[in-house]
Amino acid sequence: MAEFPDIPVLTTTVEKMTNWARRSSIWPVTFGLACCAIEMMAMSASRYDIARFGAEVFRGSPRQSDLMIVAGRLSRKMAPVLRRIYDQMPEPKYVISMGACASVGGVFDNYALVQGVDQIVPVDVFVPGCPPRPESLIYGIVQLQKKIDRMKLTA
Amino acid sequence: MISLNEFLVLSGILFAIGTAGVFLRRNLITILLSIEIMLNAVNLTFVAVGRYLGTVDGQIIVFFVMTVAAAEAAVGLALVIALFRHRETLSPDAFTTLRW
Amino acid sequence: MMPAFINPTIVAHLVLIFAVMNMLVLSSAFMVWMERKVCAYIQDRVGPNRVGFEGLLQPFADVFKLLLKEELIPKSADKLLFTLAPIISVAAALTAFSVVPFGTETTLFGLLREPLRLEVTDVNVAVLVIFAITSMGVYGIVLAGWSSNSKYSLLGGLRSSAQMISYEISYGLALAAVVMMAGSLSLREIVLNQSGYWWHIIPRWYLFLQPLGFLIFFTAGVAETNRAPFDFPEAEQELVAGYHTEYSSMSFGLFFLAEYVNMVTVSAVATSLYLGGWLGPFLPDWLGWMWFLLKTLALLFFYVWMRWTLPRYRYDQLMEFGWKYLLPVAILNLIATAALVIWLG
Amino acid sequence: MTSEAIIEALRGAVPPDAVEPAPSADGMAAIYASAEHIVDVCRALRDTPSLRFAFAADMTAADYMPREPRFEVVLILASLGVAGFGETPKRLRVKVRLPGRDPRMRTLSEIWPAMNWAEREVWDLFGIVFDGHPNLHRLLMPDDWEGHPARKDYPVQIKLTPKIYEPLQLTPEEFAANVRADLRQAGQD
Amino acid sequence: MTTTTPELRSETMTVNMGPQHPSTHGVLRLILQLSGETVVSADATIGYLHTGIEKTAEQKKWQQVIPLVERMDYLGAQSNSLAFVLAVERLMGIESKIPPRVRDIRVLIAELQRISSHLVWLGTHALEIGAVSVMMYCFRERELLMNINEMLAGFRMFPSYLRIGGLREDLPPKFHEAVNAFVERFPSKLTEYEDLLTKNQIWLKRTRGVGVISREDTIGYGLVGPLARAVGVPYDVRKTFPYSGYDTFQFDVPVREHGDVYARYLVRIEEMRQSIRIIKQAIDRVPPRGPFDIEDYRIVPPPKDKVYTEMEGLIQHFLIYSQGFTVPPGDVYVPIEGPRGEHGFYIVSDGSNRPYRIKMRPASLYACQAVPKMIERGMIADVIAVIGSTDVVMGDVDR
Amino acid sequence: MNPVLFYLFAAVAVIASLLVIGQRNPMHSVMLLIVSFGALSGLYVLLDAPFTAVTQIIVYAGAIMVLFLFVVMLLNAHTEDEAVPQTLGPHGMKIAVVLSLALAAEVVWALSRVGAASFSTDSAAAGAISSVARIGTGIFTTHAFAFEVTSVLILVAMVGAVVIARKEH
Repeated sequence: MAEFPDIPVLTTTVEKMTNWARRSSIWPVTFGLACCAIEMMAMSASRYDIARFGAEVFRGSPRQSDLMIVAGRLSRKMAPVLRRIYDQMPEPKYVISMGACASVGGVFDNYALVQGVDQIVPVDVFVPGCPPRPESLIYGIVQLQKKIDRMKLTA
Repeated sequence: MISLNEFLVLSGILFAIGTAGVFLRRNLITILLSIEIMLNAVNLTFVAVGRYLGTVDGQIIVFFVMTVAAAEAAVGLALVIALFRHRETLSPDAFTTLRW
Repeated sequence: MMPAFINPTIVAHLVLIFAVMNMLVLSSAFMVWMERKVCAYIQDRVGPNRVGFEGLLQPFADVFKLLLKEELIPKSADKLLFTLAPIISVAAALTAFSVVPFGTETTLFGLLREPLRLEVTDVNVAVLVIFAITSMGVYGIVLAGWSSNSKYSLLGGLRSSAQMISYEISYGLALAAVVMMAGSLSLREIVLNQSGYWWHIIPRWYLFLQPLGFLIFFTAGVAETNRAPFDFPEAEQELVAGYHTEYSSMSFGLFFLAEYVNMVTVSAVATSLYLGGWLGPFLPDWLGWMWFLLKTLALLFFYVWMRWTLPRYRYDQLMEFGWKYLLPVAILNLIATAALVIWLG
Repeated sequence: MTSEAIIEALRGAVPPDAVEPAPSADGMAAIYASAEHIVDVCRALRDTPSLRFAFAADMTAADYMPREPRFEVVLILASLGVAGFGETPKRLRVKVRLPGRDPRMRTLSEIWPAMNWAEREVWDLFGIVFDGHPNLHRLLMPDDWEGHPARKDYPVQIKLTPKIYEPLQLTPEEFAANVRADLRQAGQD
Repeated sequence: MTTTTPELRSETMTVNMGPQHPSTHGVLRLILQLSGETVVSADATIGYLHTGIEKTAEQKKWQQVIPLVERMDYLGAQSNSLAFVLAVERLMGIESKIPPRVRDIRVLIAELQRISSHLVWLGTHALEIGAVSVMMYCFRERELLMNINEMLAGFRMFPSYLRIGGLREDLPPKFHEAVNAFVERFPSKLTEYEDLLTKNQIWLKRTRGVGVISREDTIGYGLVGPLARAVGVPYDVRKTFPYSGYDTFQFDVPVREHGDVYARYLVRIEEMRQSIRIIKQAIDRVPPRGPFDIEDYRIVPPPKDKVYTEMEGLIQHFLIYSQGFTVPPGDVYVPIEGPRGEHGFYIVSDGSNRPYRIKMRPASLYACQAVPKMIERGMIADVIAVIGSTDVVMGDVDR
Repeated sequence: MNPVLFYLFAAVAVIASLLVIGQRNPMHSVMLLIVSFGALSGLYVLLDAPFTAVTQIIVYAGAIMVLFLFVVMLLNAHTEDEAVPQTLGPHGMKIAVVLSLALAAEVVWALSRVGAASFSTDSAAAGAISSVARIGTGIFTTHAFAFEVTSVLILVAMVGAVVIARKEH
């Protein structure tokens, strides 16, 4: 049986409630770039099933999503597009940089790629791998959930 | 107490508003809408008088008026689309010459 | 002396209205959970299981999160209509349920002086009211599509308006056939007309007299609620998110809610019209609402099942299907019903 | 079919100095074609019944920098061994040598539509101009990119801040309308 | 002030689809001129995934290029490396020295890769037409293939198991069991997908007569592989220009005539069946233990026991890993039949230990180029179906 | 009959109708007209005509106005066109306003001369009015001819609309 969440209605603070809601319902935007996107799809498919964490609702529109998984290598041509999609997302929003290419450029240290997506958008969690296994990405999402749990409303 | 008079006056006002719309607006769609207002003002009279006389004939006529309004809207909007295709405007002043 | 307006019947009515609206919202939350669970099992997955027992609290987390998110209104949007559109959607969805009876009369074990009917309001033209209110629901979608000033939204809105108009006719004709058989526009009377059994086994449901009508009604209902395989206005793979592409936060949540409430309403109406509403064996009368719930749930499950099994039609094929197949069949069904009614006297 | 046999089959359709055999390490037939006759050569290669190279698999280029002619455009052709697309299966590489200064040749996109994007890619990466091409814009790099990355004198790594914003693509009319709308809104608020 | 935007005056609407759109297979961007829902004209923009792999490869030693090329067409990773490896081997003239066992294993791996790629294609294609569940099923079966990859080299998507001159190492234990289990399980699953789609009326309506392209245009636009076979051009590199011993295997080339989305679907489904047939033959032929490279230690690293015990082995090991090996100068083009059609590598060597220029024939690029032609006069929904049916992989397009 | 409700609905109907013709944006006009129709529908309920009230919503708000919306969206005509010179001229507008007001005064005056005829409060009469069965009987007996003619009209309008709006190829 699943662990019962800590949402006693009266004892908890608003902050806990907020963080609980935000962490339990992370909707990613469908933003696949390259190889990692396939593993991202695998993550949502039967064997790994990200739905368990309530994060399977891939929204096509950035307006309705909370999380951008930058899955794959980011070219210089794509960088403004990525930034615009990030800007279109409503707060609070999170970014997971999936894979070596998105995080640091990976094996492709050359003219065409942005060497790390953190030059474009703020990144919450970096997931290493080329491409990372779906488990790694799920681990990344769990780390993000922990990070959300620590967030303060009055920051 | 509300009497038939109030209903008739209300429908008169609505009818006048509709007429004013046809006079004033320079947009075919708004003109069609104004015509709908006028038709509805008349409908109100029918229903109110029907209620006053205690018959359902008023409502039956309203039923027919609605049918006519639907037909009018369909044809009218088709005309609007056709005109818009030719002139790319909705101003009735653009269609004064009676030719394409 | 108690003022007249605090008599228990009125209070009970108010409580009932409050309860029905809340139940409706809750049931749509439950629907969201059910949809995610059922689709997960269909797809060999587990589905949400971390938030609450088997993920039951998942919809609530979603709603809380949506409430807490930033609300974005595009600069070029028509702000008034953009704000109004989701409200219209939800209002229409919630109102439509108000005329659906979901149980017999009850005096709450003698607490009330007059028996309380388990429905929000009893109108003698209930069927037409449902029809009218569903036809208002389209405005929410169309306005959302138009006011966003985005092309995908506009396409979604256009699709929706054309789709709703096309399917409303078949929807109405299927309704008319039932109305003819029952000889009443009141849903309560229609349900009561279905009481009893043939040969002591088969309930006298209109489903068995109107199998075709039921299929037409349900198909048109699926199209009206924009669900797969007719989910064109929001076809994700084509129009990103369709009419609500530009909506964020709770205004998107409201559309989401409206969609699920609409599904509940269509299923509830179908239950009343074809499946004998709250009528059923084994349970005492005052528990009839359980039958109602059960039947509605079965139909809702069917909705979910269809969505995760069937591919989506193409827009012109939907139109073709609506006008060339569904409508003629609905008309034939109506004529046949009329003949049957006359023949049986 | 060897290179010589192909040149033999082309004789008559193209001037004799337009083609010559090229070395090939893998035994696949290869010919050099001169830049000025490339269109005639290719048309003959496609249309001569005994050749019928209906399928242009790929076009690319190579930069032999200090050498002159510096560029070699390589066209990989095939006969599929299917009725209508060459009866016997065979392959051929056609190479065009181009100078380092102002490399240009005629477009082949009229002969094989597939070459449209391939030529754009070669232009994008090598800066080789294809005269008569319907739409010779950059294919892979951003439109405002400077230089041709696949050239040998272009570095593999460059230091450049990635661009984050790009202007929304507008026509002048749309831009003017936007400005007016902003003004109107400002006036109202 | 005007009433309408200029584009609406002509009653068409410009819609920009992508680069971020749920169903453009990554970062394809289409600019559609719509009249209502009908596509009047379309224009494709690519390059949003341009990675500069070919340029980067010029810096790397020959062996180091294999991981790079696997990431080009990331769904057909081992087809890429097979093409690359074959091309280099042909340039080095060691093609004939490759042991037959290695060839058979390569065929086996290439066919597994084809199934894996087709599964992702079928899943996304079905997803885009609205059959969401099929995608989940396809990924479920793909996991089995990923497991096999993991057995081979400890990596799911890009094992880099093929090496110039052979394989990285011998087959892992229980490899045969895993492949046999897959071969036994998969055909029934394939039938399951077909039950959901092949005769589904909605699927037929969405795919039949959609995205038709003529025979002449198909070849003119350079569309070979499944796209050509769907218009009745039975061209398959495995049959026409056999490589790696494909001529010793029994299999059919599925051909359909209509050239629409449905024909492509049928062709690929049948291709998966034929792949299973090839895999069965290959797995029967391959003994679990045996030679796995050419045993020429100037090209392949010597076995570990030699490195630890013999001076010569240690030196060879050191040389291979520090300097690599040289390839004679010249150029070569070797095509293979990848999941998306003719995959080929054009390689130029200047005689050093690094490639001078490599270029892959990007099958998806040409498919992408033809997409606007296939979708004109269609509807928006058809655009999605056509993109899905061409099976473009943006990594292959942009490289 | 509840005067509060009457004045409420009447006020909504009049104000919404005025705004309909006062709007530059046709989309807003359409929406306001729907509001006005809703108010009228409420008035019909007050007049014991629930069937007409519901039909009003179904036919007007549910069908005709959707058609308008569809056309407005299709033409994407955001605001009224001012580019075309007006043939009315600067004084034309004023004359039109004066004429409209005159018409309003005239009609109101004429109609209010009917005399303060109050409605019967007999619930049996009200029940007779609201009976759907009686409306149906009326349509199919007394008014059968008109009904048939209307159906022909609808058919003609349908064909006509299709012919007019069709694109010429």
